[in-house]
Formats: sequence, structure tokens, C-alpha cells
Amino acid sequence: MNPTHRLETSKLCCSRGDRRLFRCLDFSLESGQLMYLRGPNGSGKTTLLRTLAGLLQPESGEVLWNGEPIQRQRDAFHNELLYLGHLNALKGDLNAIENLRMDGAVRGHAMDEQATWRLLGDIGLIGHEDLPIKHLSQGQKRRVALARLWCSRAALWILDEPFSALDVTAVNTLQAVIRNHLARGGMVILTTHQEVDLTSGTVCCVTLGAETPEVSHA
Amino acid sequence: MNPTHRLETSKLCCSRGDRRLFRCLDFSLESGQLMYLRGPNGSGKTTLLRTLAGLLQPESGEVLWNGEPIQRQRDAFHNELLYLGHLNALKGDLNAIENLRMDGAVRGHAMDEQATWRLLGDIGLIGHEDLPIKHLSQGQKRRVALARLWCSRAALWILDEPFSALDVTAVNTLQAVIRNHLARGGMVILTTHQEVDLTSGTVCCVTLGAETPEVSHA
Amino acid sequence: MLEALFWIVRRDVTIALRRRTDVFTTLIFFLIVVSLFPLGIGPELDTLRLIAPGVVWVGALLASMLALEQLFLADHRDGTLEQMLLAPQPLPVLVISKVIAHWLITGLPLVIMAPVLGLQYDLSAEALTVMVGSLLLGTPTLSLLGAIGAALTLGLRSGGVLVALLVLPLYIPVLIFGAGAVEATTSGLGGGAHLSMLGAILLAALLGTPLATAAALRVASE
Amino acid sequence: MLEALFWIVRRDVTIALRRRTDVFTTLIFFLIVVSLFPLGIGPELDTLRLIAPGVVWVGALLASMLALEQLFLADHRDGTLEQMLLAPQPLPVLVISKVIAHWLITGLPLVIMAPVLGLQYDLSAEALTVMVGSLLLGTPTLSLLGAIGAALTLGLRSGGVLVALLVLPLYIPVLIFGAGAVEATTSGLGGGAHLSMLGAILLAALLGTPLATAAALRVASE
Amino acid sequence: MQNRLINWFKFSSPATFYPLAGRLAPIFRVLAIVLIGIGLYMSFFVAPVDYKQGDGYRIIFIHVPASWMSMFIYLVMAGWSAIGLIFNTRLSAMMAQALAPTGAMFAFVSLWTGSFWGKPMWGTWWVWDARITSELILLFLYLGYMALVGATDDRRRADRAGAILLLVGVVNVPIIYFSVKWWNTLHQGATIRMNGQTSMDETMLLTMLIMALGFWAYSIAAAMVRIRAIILEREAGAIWVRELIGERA
Amino acid sequence: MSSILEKLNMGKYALYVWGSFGVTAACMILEPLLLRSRTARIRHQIARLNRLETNKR
Ligand code: HEM
Ligand SMILES: Nc1ncnc2c1ncn2[C@@H]1O[C@H](COP(=O)(O)OP(=O)(O)OP(=O)(O)O)[C@@H](O)[C@H]1O
Ligand SMILES: Nc1ncnc2c1ncn2[C@@H]1O[C@H](COP(=O)(O)OP(=O)(O)OP(=O)(O)O)[C@@H](O)[C@H]1O
Ligand SMILES: [Mg+2]
Ligand SMILES: [Mg+2]
Repeated sequence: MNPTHRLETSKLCCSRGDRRLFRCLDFSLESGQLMYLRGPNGSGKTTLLRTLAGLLQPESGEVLWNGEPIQRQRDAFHNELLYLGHLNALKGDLNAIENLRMDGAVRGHAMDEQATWRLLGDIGLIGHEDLPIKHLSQGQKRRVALARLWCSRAALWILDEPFSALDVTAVNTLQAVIRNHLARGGMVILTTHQEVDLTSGTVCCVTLGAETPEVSHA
Repeated sequence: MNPTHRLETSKLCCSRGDRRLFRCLDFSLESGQLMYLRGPNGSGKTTLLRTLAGLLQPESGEVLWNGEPIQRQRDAFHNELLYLGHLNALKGDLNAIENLRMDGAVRGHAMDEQATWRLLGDIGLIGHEDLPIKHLSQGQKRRVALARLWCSRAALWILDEPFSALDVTAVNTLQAVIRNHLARGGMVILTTHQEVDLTSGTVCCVTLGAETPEVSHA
Repeated sequence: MLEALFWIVRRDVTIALRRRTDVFTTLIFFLIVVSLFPLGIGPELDTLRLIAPGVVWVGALLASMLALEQLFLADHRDGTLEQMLLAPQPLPVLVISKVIAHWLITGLPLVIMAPVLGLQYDLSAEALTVMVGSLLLGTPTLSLLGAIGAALTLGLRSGGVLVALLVLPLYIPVLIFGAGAVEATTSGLGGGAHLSMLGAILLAALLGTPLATAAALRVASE
Repeated sequence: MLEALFWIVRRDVTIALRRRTDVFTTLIFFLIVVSLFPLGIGPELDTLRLIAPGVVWVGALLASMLALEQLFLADHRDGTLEQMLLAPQPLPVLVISKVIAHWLITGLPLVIMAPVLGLQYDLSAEALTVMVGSLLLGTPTLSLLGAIGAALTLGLRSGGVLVALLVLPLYIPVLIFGAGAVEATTSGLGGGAHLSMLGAILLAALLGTPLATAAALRVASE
Repeated sequence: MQNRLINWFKFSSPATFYPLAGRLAPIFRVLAIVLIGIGLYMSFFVAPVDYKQGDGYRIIFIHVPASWMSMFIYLVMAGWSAIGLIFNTRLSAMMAQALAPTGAMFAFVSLWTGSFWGKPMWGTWWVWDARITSELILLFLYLGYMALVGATDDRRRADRAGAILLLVGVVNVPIIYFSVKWWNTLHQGATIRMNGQTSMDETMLLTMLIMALGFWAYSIAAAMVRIRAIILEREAGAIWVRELIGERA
Repeated sequence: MSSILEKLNMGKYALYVWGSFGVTAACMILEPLLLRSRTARIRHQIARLNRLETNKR
């Protein structure tokens, strides 16, 4: 993962309904950096993440990828992006293997069945391959959704509360994967309400909740 | 809350699909006690909680409320029960006040608007009364769902991962409410993957994951 | 118990009125279906008058069936249904209140609209009256019967179409007597017998279906 | 790009086949609607032959419209749609693949089934051939146009019925030419002109609608 | 040039358009009352009795202008939508939404007066004639648009979804018109056309034109009042709205 | 007087002519009235929001 990337916002300002969530948010994130987004319930974390991914239009201001607005280079940006929201984006009627393979194909890199099996091993779901996703438990579903991280080629990961519903083991494995990604020059933006080791001593920490968000670089 | 109650299971055995989740689960819980249910993802916590609430039929064994099987006294048991699952049971098109009032009415104790407003204050949602629930954030939705605890008259609370999506403040408030309920002689059964103060030194701790679950009384 | 019934009706009607379109769309679907036939069949008034009772009744049936899917679906998805199952009230009563609300939202407007559509097909005043009567007796039955189907298919992916499949066979007697009443009137035989038959079916449905629906709901949310 | 198209089609068809009912229910809905009319109207063969093209086409239209709601709904609800919007592929291509899958699941079975139903109405062999042809050209257009409505109403509570309202006016030309083709054949005029018109509409829809649908999808998942 | 562009965008902001609409509305209201008044007088007292249809033909003076308006308003709405989608102006969607109910009303009036004309002329309230059918579809398009906008809570989404629908629908309008014509084999249209008697009385034509202008003014006035309501609804949080209402309250 | 009555009779077309003009008039009067109530409602709402805010301060 040689090329270095850069995600910036300039004077980003978002509102939902008639409520202004934050304004004048400026930060920049480079390859190898983790951004930890904090804030109480309803402070606009999800809104910000969706805006960064290009799913929402900001009220004003811009999101820049390598110096250019993301709307103007949608396909290139999406090629480098992996977004995981509150929803798992899994088909309840297909099993884990089918889900992962088809997901890869839409994303532009089809996987063979072998690779998918290995992936299932990584996320600790061996023995559950043949079950339709809808019959898995809450945490197991989340694991399958997160399996995308294991085989991702994207540089930028945007993760909205990735640790929710995971048990202690899974939380630790996930942290290891994220660390690994950062070490290889990836970028990660995440938000969580749980205390995890990963976020202590983060490079860039954005706290929402006040009118103008607080950005602190460690 | 004078009368003391007692929830017991005898030789409870559950399976989903072709997988036996646990068997021979025997425990009993009395007024004023908290039961903390633990186990990795997919170990059957949700299954057990739904069985205890009477939403699932166990494969064998029985759930007893004050010594009698719950199927034989459904209305009486449900009168004393409050179950909150992974889903929030809120109407996306109604706002928080309407949701809470109508929920109360179905449960048999209608609230007046005053009471509901106070409730909203308790859960920290003042200023969001007029928004349809579907426009609230993940954590705000969860808070509204949990508001039922504040005005509940039920003796037994069954809570499936109540802390998920809540921020730190809300987690603490919720713990206080649960403690309060226990102090007044209520019973609580809960499961969570997060570390919270409440569960350290619990009276009764059931750990799923092995063939026969481990029950430890402190 | 009655209070819970009242509150559920009130809640559902409030939700429907909040998005006023809900009431109108069933209605407009009915309107569109009934208006489509002349486009497919051709504009001759003689033919149209002949098929009018059938078309209006089939239209009403389809419209009320389409709306059926929503009956428990939202409640199921957001967990309200789970809470209803756990409520200390007899489930059939809760079911009845859901059905009443559903009929108020989707059935009643159809009944009111039908005469206007009948005019498009050049029906006589007498035939129109009988048509309204038959719909007034028939559509609640449709809602009651439909509730069973809605409960049975709850949470299945192909909900909408599956409901249709389960429910249409049950609807056929209502359709035959309903359209029959109007036809009998236009052909001068008088629709009284058909109408009283519809009334009888309604009574039977009112007594029997809530129990079946309640049972189906318990099964569906296992 | 084509690979993604292929995989999406494959995924959707797999899901549909997994719950085999899905394919059958649209079909059976069609079957039931078409069979209901003789019940509502009466069994005279002359009348029936007269209304057959209209009834079959209206039935096909309603059936394919009913299935429409599901087109993007499941994807929207479980977050797959979000991922599609973020995929490094042109969205209109993904839309087309969704529509192709939808047509294979819901449209094609109708086309295959139609002749059998036409027999019930005593249509001639020639008329049946033209009917199949018109459906083959017409139902993909219905799916393409319907996709716009499905995308616009995505996530709105009154989804199913609202789709009907938005989409039916767009369907009317297809209905008129489709039923017209069969009628022209039975009345000895030949349905060629109608069929080529249907083909032209299909081409136009193929070029124009995916863009509109993609735009609507982006709007819907804001 | 640059200057003019800026001017344009100035009026495309709700805050500046609100007072402008407030000034325009009464002008058109008066205009509408005067024109419709004159039109009504002329249609009842000046225009002569038709030799064939007697007094029944007087329905034409509202029927035809209402039909024209219903189609014209739809086109205008589609135009606003296109502008809104291209230039991303907030006002254009509001404009379309302000016009929709009036357009639907005129479509309804056209159908209603048409059937009240059809009953004495053809002996039936309704005929599945080409023109009538296309007018009915137009009404459906209006209703569909309003239902869609009404069912969408999120304003931005409602604006853009409505615009897409209108643009798709406008493609449909000519198609409907011609295809329905093709489908129609019953040439009831011959009765409708008065072009046959090209000697359409000049006073009749004049009356119809005056009525049409009156309806025009009415539509503008209604749209201006409605857009003010819509602006207030949407900008309820804005300071200028608060101050504006504050003065009065 | 009788001539006006005759005029109002519209030959034998009274029902149709007055039915048309009446409904049209009703529509065109009703619409502004509805609009007015809508505007008033919104103004009230905004005034309430104003009061709420001044109270808070
Ligand atoms: C429900 C019944 C009717 C409907 C919906 C209807 C609809 C319309 C519409 C949409 C137009 C405008 C067409 C255009 O400008 O291209 C129109 C025009 C007109 N209609 Fe009707 N109409 C109906 C019945 C009648 C009847 C019964 C008559 C006369 C016997 C009539 C006479 C006319 C005339 C003279 C015009 C103006 C023609 C022109 O400008 O080319 N309409 N009608
Ligand atoms: N309908 C079903 N059919 C087959 N297996 C099922 C079904 N529902 C659940 N299971 C299986 O039962 C097991 C227990 O599920 P359950 O939801 O109870 O787990 P859990 O302990 O709540 O896990 P989590 O912490 O992830 O919420 C899982 O392995 C799941 O795959
Ligand atoms: N469509 C909408 N209309 C109006 N308000 C909205 C809408 N969507 C979100 N909001 C509001 O925006 C605010 C921020 O929501 P968001 O989901 O971004 O919060 P969050 O920081 O992710 O919270 P949580 O920690 O609970 O997930 C909330 O107060 C919510 O009520
Ligand atoms: Mg969030
Ligand atoms: Mg669980």
C-alpha cells in the first residue's frame, strides 16, 4: 500500500432537520493515522461519517480526498473506501460465504470459495457456514459484516460503532486488524462508546457535541 | 413492591436449528436479585432470555414463576414482566411522547402527557420531543426504548444488551435505575458484552457457552 | 381492555393521518385499478356496464388486500408486536383493534369512493346504492379475513404477494356475493338475499377470525 | 463492471430461488387475479373473449407492480444499498442488474404463464402468440419504469401503495399498446404496429430510466 | 451580465423572495377577481345562446380554460424541477410544490365540468375518450406528485424526489396523449371539436381568453400565497422569520 | 324579473351549467380559504416558538 493519501474537510457544516449539528469542522488525516470520533448520543457522529463517505451532502463546506472534492471523483474515491454503518449490509437469506463472495464482486474483487472459507476461520464462524445469516446471533452477524475488513483493499476505513454486539474476544481481534491496517499505511476513522485500548493515545481525536467541534492532534 | 417473587428454571434445555445451545439449566432468582448472563457471541443468551419471557418454547424443561409454569398463567406473568430485546419496539413515525404514552396504554397503565414529559427529561431527550423516532440517532432511540424502565411497574426486567449504543452518561444513568429497582425489591436479568460496574459482584451469574451452563451464586 | 382497544385504534389512525397520504393512496390505488380496465378493454359503454360490478369489487378486493401487508408488518419489525404479545390483555382484543383501525383507514374510504367510480361505468342509481351496501358489509370481512393471512406471512420476505395467495381464496365467497348483489339489482332481481348473506359472513368472521389471527401471531413471532 | 452486473443478478436470483415461494407467488397472484374476473362478471364466453386481452394485461401489470416494492426495499433495509452506492461501479449499471434480476424473477414467469390463462378465456392460437410477444416486450418496460417508483418511495411507510400511484400513470401506454396488440389481432387488423411501438418504448426506457432510478436512489438514501 | 446573474440568485433565496411574493400576491388577486368577473359577465350576458346546444354550451367558458391551465401548470412545475436539479436552488422545488394543488384543482374542475357537459350532450357522465382519459391521467400525475412529497418527511429528499418524478412524468404527458388517441377507436372526439364550426363566435373566443387570463392570475396569486406559507414552514428556525413574525405577534 | 329567472334556468340546462360553475366557484373559493388557514397555523406555530425562546432566556 505505497501511495499516501489524505482526507481533509474544509469548513464542514452539517444539519439534520432544523438542527445544526456542527459547523466549521476542519481536520485532515493522512495515511497511517487513526481518527477517533467522540461525542454523546445524538451529537452527529453518524451524520459526519456518512458525510465523509459521500452518502450525505453537507450543508456547506467540502470533503477533500487527496486535495479534490469527493463528488468530483466519486468512483476513484469509492475505490479506496470501505464504510461500515449501523446496518450490516448482509442478506438474511444467504449464508455467510455467499454474502461475502457477492459483496466482494460488487466491490470489484471477486473472491474464490477457498479465500472465503479462510476468512470465516479468521472471524471465528467455522461451523456456521451453512446457516442463513438471519439465523445467526446479533454478534455473529456483526462478525460477518466486519469480515470485509479482513479482505479489504481500501485505504480508508470508516467504521460506525464497529465494536457493538461483539464479545471480548472479537473486540480484541478487531483491534488487531485495525492496528495492522494502520501499520500498512491505511487510514481509519471510527466511533465507539466502548472503552477500547486502540483509541487511547490516538493521533487525531474529534469530539462532537458543542457548536464547533473540538479537534485535537496528539 | 411488597410481594416477593421467584423465577426458576428446571432442567431447561434449548436448541436452535440442529444445534443444542445448552441443557440442564437450573437456577432461581428472587426479589431484589440481579442475574448477569454471560457468554460469547452465539452462545444462546438471547435465546435464553426469550425463553424466560415466554416468547420461545424451550425444547424441554420449564420456566416457573412463583412455582408455576409461565404458560399456565400467561397474563399474570406478563403483568409482572418487562422485556427489552435487541429491537426497540418504537414506531418510527410517532415521536417519543406518543410512543411512550401508547406503549403504556397497551401495557395497562396509561400515562398523562405531564408524566411523559418528565420521563423525557429523565432520559435526557428534552428538545427532541417533536421529532419522529426514526429521525433520532441510534443511541437516542435506545434511550426512548429504555424509558419504559423509568415508569415500569413490573417486578421482573429482562434486558438484552441494554447498554448497546448508549454513551457513557446514559450507561451510568441506566445502572442507577437498575440498582434502584433492585433496592425496591425488583428482579433483573441482563446480558451485556460491555464492562459495567453493575455486574461486578452480582448475586447470580450464568455463563453460557459450554454444553451445560455454569451457574455461580455469589 | 377496552381502553387498550381504544388506544391501539387511536394510535394506528394517528399514524395514518400523520402521513395523510396513507389513507389516500389505498383509495387512489382502487381508483386507478378500476380506471385501468376501460383502457385495456376498450371504451364501449355496453361492455363496461356489463363488467362494472365485477371490476369495482375486484378493485376493492385488491386494494384492501394490498394494504393488508402493512397491518402487522411495522409492528413486527420495530418490536411493538412482541410487546403486544407480552401485554396483559387478551390478544384477540388487540387483534380486533388493529383490524378496526385498518378498516377505518383503508376500507371505509373505498366504500365512500365506489359510487363515483360506478358513474364512470354508467351504473344506475339503484345499482350504486346496492354497491355501497355490499361494500359496507363486505370490506370489514375482507379486513378480518386478511388479518389471518397478514399474521401468517409476517416476516417472510415475499410478504405482500404471499398474503395475496393465502387470502384470495378466502375472499372469493365475499366477492361472489358482493358482485352478485349489484348484478342482481341491475338485472332486476333485487340484491337482498346476497346482502344478507354478506352480513352473515361478516358476523361469522367477527367471531372466528380474531382467535385464528392471534394464534398465527404467536407462531409468527417465535 | 459486467462482473458486478452478473453477480448482482446471480445473488438476487439465488435469494429468490432459495425461498422458492417468491417466484411462484407473483405468478399465482397473476393467476388468481385473472381467474377472479369470471367469478365477478359471470361465465358468458362472448363477454369473456371480449375482455380477455385487457384482463390478462391488467393482471400482468398489477402482479409486476406488486412485486416492485421489494425491488430495493430489502437492500435498503439491511444496508446493502448503501454499499452499492459506495461501490466503485457506475450506479446505473447496478440498477440495471437489479432490474434484470427482478424481471427474471417476476416478469418472465408471467410471460410463460399467460398463454395458459388465455386459453381459459377462449383465445385463438394467433392471439395467444401475439399476447406472449406483447408481454415479452412489455413486461421489461414495466420493470424498468417501476424501478423509478420503487426508488422514489424507498423507505417511506406507505411504500407499496404509493409505488402503485406513481407508477401506474407511467404504465398506461404500455397497457394500451399491449392489450391493443392482442385486440387488433383478434379483430383481424394485425398487431404488428402495436408490437413495434412496444419495442420502441422498451428501448427508450432502457436508455432513460436507469439514470433516473440511480438519481432517485441517491436521493432516497441521504 | 455578471451583475444580472447575481440578481437572479438573490431572488432565488427564500428570504428575499418572501417579501416579493407578498407584494405580487395582492396584485394578481385583484387582477384575477376583475378578469374572472368580466369573464363571468360576458359568458352569461354578452355571449349569445348557441343555436345547437342552447345555454348548455356556456360551460365551455370554464371547461376549456381549466383544461389549459391544468396542463400548463404541470409543464411549469416540470420546468422549475429541471432548474432546481441543475442549479440546486432551493426555491424552485418550493415553486413546484406551491403550484401542484392549484394544478390538481384545475384538472379536477376540467373533469367535473366536462362530465357536466357530457351528460346533456352525449347522455352520459363519462366516456373513455382519448382526451378525457389523458386528463384523468394528468390528475393522477398531480396526485402522485403530491402524495410523494407529502409522504416524504425529509424536506431535501422530498424536493429532489419530487423533481425527478415530475421530469419523468413530463416525458409521459405527450406519450399518454398520443397513445391514448391511437387506442381510441370510438370517435367521440368529433363531438368535442368545435373546430368544425370555425366560425366560433368572436365574443365567445374573447370571453374564453379573458377567463383563461383570469385563471392565470388566480393561479399565480394562489401560488404566491402558498409559497409564502411553504417558506415560513421551512425556515421556521431562521432568524429573519422569527423577527418577521415577532413584529406582528 | 321573469327574464332573470329564465336566464337562471339556462334553457333546460340549469343543473349542468350551475353544477359546473358552482363546483368551480366552490373550488376556487375553498382553495384560498384552506391556504389562509394553513398560513395562520404556521404563523401561530412560529409565534409559539418565539415565546418558547424568550421564556428560555
Ligand atoms: C368528462 C368529460 C370531459 C373532459 C375530461 C374534457 C377534457 C378536455 C380537455 C383536457 C380539453 C383541453 C384539450 C386541449 O386543449 O387540447 C378540452 C377541451 C375542450 N372540450 Fe372537453 N372534456 C370533456 C367533455 C367535453 C364535452 C362533453 C364537450 C362538448 C360537447 C367538450 C368540449 C370541449 C371543447 C370545445 C374544448 C376545446 C377544444 C380545443 O381547444 O381544441 N368537452 N376538454
Ligand atoms: N432460527 C434459528 N435457526 C437456527 N439457528 C439459530 C436460530 N436462531 C439462532 N440460532 C443460533 O443460535 C445460537 C444462539 O443465538 P443467540 O441469538 O441466542 O446468541 P447470543 O448469545 O444472544 O449471541 P450475541 O451475543 O451475538 O447476541 C447462534 O449460534 C445462532 O446461530
Ligand atoms: N432525518 C433526520 N431529520 C431530523 N433530524 C435528524 C435526522 N437524522 C438525524 N437527526 C438528528 O441528528 C442528530 C445526530 O444524529 P446522529 O445519528 O448523527 O448521532 P450520533 O452521534 O451518531 O449518535 P449515536 O451515538 O446515538 O449513534 C440527532 O439529534 C438526530 O435527532
Ligand atoms: Mg450513530
Ligand atoms: Mg443476543
